[in-house]
Amino acid sequence: MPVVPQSFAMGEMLAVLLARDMADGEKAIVGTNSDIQVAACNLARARHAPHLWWVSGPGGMTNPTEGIIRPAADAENIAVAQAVMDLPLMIDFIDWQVHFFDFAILGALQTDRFGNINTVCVGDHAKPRLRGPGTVGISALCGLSKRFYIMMTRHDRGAFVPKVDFVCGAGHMTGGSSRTDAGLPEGGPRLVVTPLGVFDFEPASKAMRVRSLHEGVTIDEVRDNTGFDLLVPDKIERTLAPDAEELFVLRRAVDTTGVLPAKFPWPKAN
Amino acid sequence: MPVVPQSFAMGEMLAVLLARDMADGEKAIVGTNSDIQVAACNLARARHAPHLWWVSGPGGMTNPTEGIIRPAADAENIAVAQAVMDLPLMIDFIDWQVHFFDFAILGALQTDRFGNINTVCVGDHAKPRLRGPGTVGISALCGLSKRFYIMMTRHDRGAFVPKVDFVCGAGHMTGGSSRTDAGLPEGGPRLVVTPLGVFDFEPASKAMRVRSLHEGVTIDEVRDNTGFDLLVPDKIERTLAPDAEELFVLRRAVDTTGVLPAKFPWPKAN
Amino acid sequence: MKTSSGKIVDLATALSVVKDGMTVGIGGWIFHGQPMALIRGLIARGVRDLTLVPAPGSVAPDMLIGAGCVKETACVFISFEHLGLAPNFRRAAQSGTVKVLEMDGPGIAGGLRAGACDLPYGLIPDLGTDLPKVNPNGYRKARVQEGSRPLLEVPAIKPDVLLLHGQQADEEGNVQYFGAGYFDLLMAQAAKHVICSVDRIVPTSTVRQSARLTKIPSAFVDAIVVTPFGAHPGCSPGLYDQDEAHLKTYVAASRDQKSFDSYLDTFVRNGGGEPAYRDKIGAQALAALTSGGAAP
Amino acid sequence: MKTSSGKIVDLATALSVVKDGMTVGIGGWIFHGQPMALIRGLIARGVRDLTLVPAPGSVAPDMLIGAGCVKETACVFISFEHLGLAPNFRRAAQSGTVKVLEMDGPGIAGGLRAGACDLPYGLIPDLGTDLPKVNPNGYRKARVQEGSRPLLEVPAIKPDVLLLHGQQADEEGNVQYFGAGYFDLLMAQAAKHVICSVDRIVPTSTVRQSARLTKIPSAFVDAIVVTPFGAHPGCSPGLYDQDEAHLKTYVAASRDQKSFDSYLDTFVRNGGGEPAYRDKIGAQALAALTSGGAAP
Repeated sequence: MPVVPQSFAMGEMLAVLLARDMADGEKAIVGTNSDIQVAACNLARARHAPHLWWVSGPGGMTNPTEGIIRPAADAENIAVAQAVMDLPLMIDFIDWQVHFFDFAILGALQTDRFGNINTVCVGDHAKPRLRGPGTVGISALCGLSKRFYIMMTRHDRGAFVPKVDFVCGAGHMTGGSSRTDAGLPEGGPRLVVTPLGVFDFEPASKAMRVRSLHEGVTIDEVRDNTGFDLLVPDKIERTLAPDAEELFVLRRAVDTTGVLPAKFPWPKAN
Repeated sequence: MPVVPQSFAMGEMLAVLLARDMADGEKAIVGTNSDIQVAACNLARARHAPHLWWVSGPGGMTNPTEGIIRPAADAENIAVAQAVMDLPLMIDFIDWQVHFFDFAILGALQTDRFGNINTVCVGDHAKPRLRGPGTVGISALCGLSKRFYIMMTRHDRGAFVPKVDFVCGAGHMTGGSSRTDAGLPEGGPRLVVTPLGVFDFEPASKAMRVRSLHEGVTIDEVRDNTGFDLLVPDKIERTLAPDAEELFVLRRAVDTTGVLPAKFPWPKAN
Repeated sequence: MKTSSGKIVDLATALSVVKDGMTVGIGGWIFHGQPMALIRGLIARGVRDLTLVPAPGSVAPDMLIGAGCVKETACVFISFEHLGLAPNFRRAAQSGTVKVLEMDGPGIAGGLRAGACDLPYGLIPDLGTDLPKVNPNGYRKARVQEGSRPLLEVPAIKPDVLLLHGQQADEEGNVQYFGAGYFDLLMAQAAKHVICSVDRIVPTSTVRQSARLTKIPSAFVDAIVVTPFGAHPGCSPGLYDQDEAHLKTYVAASRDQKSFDSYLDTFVRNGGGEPAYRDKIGAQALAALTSGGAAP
Repeated sequence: MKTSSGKIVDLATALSVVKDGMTVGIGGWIFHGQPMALIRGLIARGVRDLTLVPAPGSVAPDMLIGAGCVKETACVFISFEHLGLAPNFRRAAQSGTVKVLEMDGPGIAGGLRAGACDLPYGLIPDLGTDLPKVNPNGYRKARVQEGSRPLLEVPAIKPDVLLLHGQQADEEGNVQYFGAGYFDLLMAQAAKHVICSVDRIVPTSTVRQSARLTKIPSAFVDAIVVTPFGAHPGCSPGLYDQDEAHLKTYVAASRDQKSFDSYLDTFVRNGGGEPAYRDKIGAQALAALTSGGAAP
């Protein structure tokens, strides 16, 4: 993990990296327990994407922005939302409709070379070594939104595996055109953000590729912590760190009570 | 039509007759333009069925009771309702679920010997003599509720026909067990209330039968105005007219502004 | 940073997406929330050969039909309630000049939900009606599992354009309703393009103060047209009543095509758009509708 | 005339309908609105062999599983969020003592909607996951029309009994939520019998004053149990926060079955019911949760 002391927390960096990739007018969904996702969407709204629309998946509140990061499902978001939709009204476009959402941001127990996601179990499903929480909306958001982001708060060989033990969210499946061959709409993962770097998927093979490494991170460190061979470009970019203006807006308009630094500090260097 | 001068309007009598047949705790649905239905439900609630539950089909308000009969879909009902449901949340139990509702009360352009209902057209559908408004929830309410009532504000051979020109609400279909044979749940019409009398359906044949005639109405008058042979019991009952207490509650607690007498007077005797 | 969402546009711009032959959905419920300013605008533009999919309605589908803009219409329920049958719809249906796709509540609900869900069809119960006989493409017998009740398949409904009317919206495009939302949101989810007229525009802070009234969140809205009295002669729930006197004028004028054309020439095809329409209706008449005493 | 609706009953009466082997639905969402008083009541009664269908949840399904009441459970999502994995669910799933019916959002939504609609199955998109492999009865390949995307059939879900928690109800049985309603109404439509705990009872006039908060209208409710702090240690939106300290105690106590049994003996199986539970938690702890400062 980064050995250079940073003036921002890991959670803040991930929120900034995600926010940068969002465009004005896009539609997004945020699940429960999604502090970094909420921060990223509201940071984008506060900076370059004022008409980004996001909805709390379970709670139905749209665009709750109060300068405080609350759990997306919380009742307090109603008072600062533009709309509140009942979940049974939302399932049509969450669970069925193709490309309603421009993007979702998902965490995982495991991800693999083609950006498939697993939050169900490690090991065999019938007798798992680790039983995870389950799938909920991940299958639909990976399968149906125009793109998705994988956000990992740990980057190690337990989390980055050659093939996920259970596919609960289809990424690029087995690579190439396998996703659309299976009848899924165009889409899949666009970026993977981790404490070590930013990764994308090579357009033809759809295999995961290094896009940039964070300050202080070496390619060997990434290789040591990734359970499959990443594609590595000739010249490795350095992640553009959050700048002063991004951090100012994040801290003064989005996360005024400091939820991100409290909950998502940098992991201890090992 | 009744030649005995009445101290109550036709709309009031129909509301009273319907209210009497409702039981406490039942669930009902009321469509748009349903003043008599609203009055009947609220009269039953005010008298013997305080926990009768009714919902405005289109508007989603439950049990709006203010002493004023408003169109069931009106916004003003929200302020005096116990709940307001969005229509897409309601379609599951309105259009699909078997026996959710204990009853609905439906009007019609035509009804027939087996209590089938037509509000679509008179004559051939491709080139009708009279084009009616359409089916909306009638198909589902006739098909799925535990029973229904047919309320006719006119009783003549145009309205009471041997066979409806278009079945948009299935009653006892072609009689006997034809309704359940067709795969519909138990149910069908229970009573028909008109300006002339009250009618029910003989249990085996499911053919319409005279139950009682209103004060001043003769069986010949009913026969002359009905386009098919009604079953007639040996002794014809006289409809029990609305009593003083029913009218008192109706006028002082349910229809305080006199919507029913204004909109539903007795038809002129012919 | 504050920029325009670009969703608030004038009537002509909003309606420019509607082309001859399109399938047009209409929201509201009978006399509630009929998007009349949008309807009048379409008639003034002279669009032709539309297929209508109206929620249970009244003057909105009736006027489009009377103006000759419609080739065929779904009919779930088209009624003028205590004012009688929908006069132009009735005449067109009886003469056969407009094809009627007979539909019921389960049919439109199942079709819209399938449309919103990108499913090819919805499953509904077979309720023993004559609807499948007259609309065989709209109701097909479904393969049924052992022991199940008989079911029908209804094809997905996906209007090209949907016309709605709400009471107020903000600059973001959130539309608030003071009354019920009826099928409007489900139709908006199923439609490809959603145009919403509103009586007034309010700040987003006002919208946030009563977020539960936002029946059409901005993500479902493509264009908003601010048109005071845009639901007239129907009602805009919580703002103004339906105009009984004008509706009676409308019904009387609908006795034959010539007479109805004359109505349209006076109120709709006069080149003056909504401002001219409001002038024709008159200040006193409009004011009376807002005062709570106009209802019978 | 005013009589009792008969829907407000005590905990024992409400739970007497729950029999061994039944399918029990649980509402709420993770730590929001978990019907914990009802769950504790079931454990105290010693019901066995339940099949659970929980909405995404936390301590409600986890406690029932840890108490040995469950034969199999659907799992859409069972999580303790920032407090880690659901400890008893995890242990039971890893050891195989409870069968897990893996389910996703579309599966439960489609299944509940089919249940509410009395349809044999719902149609959902095939999203390319491994769920059909491990739950082949829950996800079957559907016959697909030409040109359609691949679809799955999910069988209708109809819980025998559903357990919900709302904030307040009236004597009629209308249940109001100060926060979101999640899947609760859809589950109530699909379930055969609905039991709802609420923190307090209010007059119907109070309910009417904010009718839009009535997420479970009385027609969908069979029994109401008034249990202050009935969602503890989860939160009751708008009334009290989740009890982080107690949840950590719970997680620590869940390290093995012996330790968890001891937790249950102390808090649940002590014969004192909810009054004793509240005493064990303590006045200061409960009061702190209502003051708005308990959240981290």
